[in-house]
Amino acid sequence: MAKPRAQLLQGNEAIALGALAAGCNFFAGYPITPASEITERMSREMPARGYPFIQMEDEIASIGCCIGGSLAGKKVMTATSGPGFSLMQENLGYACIAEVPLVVVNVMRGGPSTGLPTNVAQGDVQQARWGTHGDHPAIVLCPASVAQCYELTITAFNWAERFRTPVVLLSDEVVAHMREKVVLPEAHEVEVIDRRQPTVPPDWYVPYKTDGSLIPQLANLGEGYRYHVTGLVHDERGFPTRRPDEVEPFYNRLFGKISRHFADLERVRAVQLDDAEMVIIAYGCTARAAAAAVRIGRERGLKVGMLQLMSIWPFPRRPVEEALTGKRLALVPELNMGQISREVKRVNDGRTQVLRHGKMDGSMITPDEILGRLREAK
Amino acid sequence: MSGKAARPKPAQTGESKVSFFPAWCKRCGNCVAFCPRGALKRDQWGYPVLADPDRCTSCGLCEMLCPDFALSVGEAGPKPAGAGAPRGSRVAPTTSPERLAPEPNGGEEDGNG
Amino acid sequence: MPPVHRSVVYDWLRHDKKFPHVWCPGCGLGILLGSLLRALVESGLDKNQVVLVSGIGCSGRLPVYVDVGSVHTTHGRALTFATGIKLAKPELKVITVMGDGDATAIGGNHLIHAARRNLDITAIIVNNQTYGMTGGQYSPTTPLGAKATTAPYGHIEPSFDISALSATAGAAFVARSTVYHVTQLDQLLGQAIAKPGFGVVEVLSPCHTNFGRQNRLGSQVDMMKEFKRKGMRVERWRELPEGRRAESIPLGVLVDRDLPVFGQSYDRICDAASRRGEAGK
Amino acid sequence: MSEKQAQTLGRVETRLAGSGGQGLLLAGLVLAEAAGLYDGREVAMVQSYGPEARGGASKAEVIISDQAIDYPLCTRVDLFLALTQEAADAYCWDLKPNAWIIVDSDLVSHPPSSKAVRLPFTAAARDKLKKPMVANVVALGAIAEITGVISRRGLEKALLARVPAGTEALNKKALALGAKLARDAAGQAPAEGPATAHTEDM
Repeated sequence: MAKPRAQLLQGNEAIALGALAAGCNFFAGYPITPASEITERMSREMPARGYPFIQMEDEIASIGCCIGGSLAGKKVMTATSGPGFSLMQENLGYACIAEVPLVVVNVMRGGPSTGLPTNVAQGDVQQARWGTHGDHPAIVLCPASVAQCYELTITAFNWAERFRTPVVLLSDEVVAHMREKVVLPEAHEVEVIDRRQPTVPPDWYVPYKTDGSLIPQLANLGEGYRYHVTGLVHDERGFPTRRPDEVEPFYNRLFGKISRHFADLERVRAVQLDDAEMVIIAYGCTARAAAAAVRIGRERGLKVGMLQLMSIWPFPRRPVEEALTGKRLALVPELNMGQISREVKRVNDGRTQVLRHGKMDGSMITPDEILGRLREAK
Repeated sequence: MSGKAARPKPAQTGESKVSFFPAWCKRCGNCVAFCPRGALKRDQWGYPVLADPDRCTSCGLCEMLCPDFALSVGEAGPKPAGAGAPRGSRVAPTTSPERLAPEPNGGEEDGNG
Repeated sequence: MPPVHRSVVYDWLRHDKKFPHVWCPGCGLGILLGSLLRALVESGLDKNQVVLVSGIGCSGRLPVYVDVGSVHTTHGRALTFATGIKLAKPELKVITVMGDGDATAIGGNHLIHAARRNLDITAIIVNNQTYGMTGGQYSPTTPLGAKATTAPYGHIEPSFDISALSATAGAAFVARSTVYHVTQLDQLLGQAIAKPGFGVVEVLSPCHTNFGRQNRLGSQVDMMKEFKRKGMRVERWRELPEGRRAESIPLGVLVDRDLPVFGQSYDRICDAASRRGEAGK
Repeated sequence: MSEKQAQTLGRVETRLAGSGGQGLLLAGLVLAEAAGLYDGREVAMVQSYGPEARGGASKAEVIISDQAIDYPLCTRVDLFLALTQEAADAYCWDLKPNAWIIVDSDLVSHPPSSKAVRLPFTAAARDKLKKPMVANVVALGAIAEITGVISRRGLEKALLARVPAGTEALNKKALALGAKLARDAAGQAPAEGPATAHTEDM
């Protein structure tokens, strides 16, 4: 019997498979609901390929281990949920400032603290942006289906490698545990980007000196290029500096390497937006309810469409502005007290009326709730 | 004390068993305090000098206890490029501490100038 | 006389990093740095084979002066980064340099698990009994009764014995020395570097600037003379009557045992997993 | 059954409920794979997650459709299987008025509707197959027979791909037994369910 190419996959499994497809060859993690399936799957897959897998003593150690692995040239990932993501924040900042490619999966559950370990929430959206201290760029992706778990994990790796920065994949409990039928692409159909390596001999090498791309070509540890990596603000040679004339250009480059590519970093999906009078802006599992609300609403004659945000940070300002323009109403349903609706209101700039629909009871927003909210607002 | 100030610094002689790199020296006094033979003394500024070269056995303890790599003992060791070069330049010119340190006898940092 | 001359350390110093270094005059970290470099040269390692990893604190600034791949990580996490580097490139010699607060307070969890896991990493723990860089607050190794900026009335917590802690947690090699006993330190570092598995070298070092000043212990010379007075080879120390042991500090190799090394165990798992994968095809 | 499959299937929401350890997660997986991988439908499945590994009410929900599935959870259940009274009580609040309701006749004394099909899954598995743990598979056989949402052939393929080697014969028998239970019962009370094409009951 020929094995069908389609598979029934869980969101968490799709993240593990997406990572492998993207070239992930190093995994360190710590068990936590609802992200453990990723770590479990990797514990089976990695040794079979001869790649390092390790379960560390906590999440701080997991991300530290991943940064070490990445500095030594591996494509690394760790996976966690809210409490573990909180623990990782310091080293996430380290990866930002030292420009270490890294993929962190955070499967959101109810918080704060231990919160609702087995229930869904979307409360880590702002933490993923501002969780580590100090100002820094952030790239955050948010899947709403099993297929997107796979695709966006690959995107996360590609962006982490290309921009030499940590990328957060913000999944949630529903998407993580949901199983869907998916047909995964063949390996040769997957575009994989690897980090650039130095093009000069070791003696000429200045680790943080960049060309027009603003992205340094950091050598892998142990390959003949001996340089210093630090979490202190550093000069082009990688050595700590406090000189304002070196510190300021450093921060400018750190932001610039992301901000000049904002357009590349937008991932959105529009559903029946062209003739819509009302737009629902949603992400993660809530986008599924929003899509159902569009389907049911259209059956009832409501001109409603949806914009799903697959990239949350940098906030996809331009597509959101376009989606808001000319609409009578915008609704932002989310499983928190308004973490993205705040952003939508910020970019709305008087275009239309933006309503939020927050839910904080550990369950998903239903299509009926969204439709009810639209009906109220009409 | 005043007599020692006039004493030529050993690094300048080209003969001494101990080379001093004053630009790196923080005058902590380890070398003087722990010399088993009491061969080193502090000058008026606190920098070490080989006061009694005859007592020095080139044991190297001062070098090992110097936290600042500010002195070097003995004839052994690699003789890289510039083998006839003055003492203190035994290491390759590209990695020599002198490249960064001021001239031992010239600059104001010498403290003896 | 060692076969390589002491002055080779200059070859291993990183000269595009400006000397003199950041540490206070007389700080033992400089002595340790020299000792470590001599041990590395003695081991016959190439600069490209060595990676130095440090945490935060005075000790965290050590790797930047060495012309090898060097990583200055976050406070307490040096061993986690080192674990990642070692797993990714097992052929590298990974050495961490941590302080007492770095390794046993904020990083205590990582230390005991690294020891238990027995990955081939050398951990140098510089014990100056205080948080020097932040101004002399009490650390897990501050002695009972000592003064600290956060213990103005005297320290009331018992202190950790770093070597005993590491040994109990499962390190394959544990040794202790001081920056005064520098020839011994050279040897112990060399042994730890050569030892497969997790090796801990506890290095007692004076912080006269903060710990010494607050506790009226004099200059670093006075504190090092105290090391000289108290330090005793562990073999001799073990022969002391129980009641007199507290007066001396046992120095030397405290533990040296052969234990399964993580990397080798993991390689076996990989072989088994890939065989099973092939069998399933 | 075969003509039903030729039709386009609208959104069918199925919920399999019981007690942890009754194998409902496996039943849900098999149902989803049968519909998704062998019958060519779109499927989405979620399961209840709680701290307890055994006991307590647990459920698996499978949405089956020929269109892309937007909302992955049940909102109005078309097909409800309950293997314990606790599960029947806990998870019956959102059944469609004309939903298929299938319960274990011995373990569910008060089904949520008098129209429920009551079949002795656990007793039959125990008495006829001497393996009470295949009650979940017996129930799947009955579901295929009663509803036609999934094909018996797809179900069998999906099941055999999932179960441990050596238990294939037992599981095939269990499927057949479920189908037979359903056929026998059909003579007494015809089961009615929702039309397979999607209707939005407003």
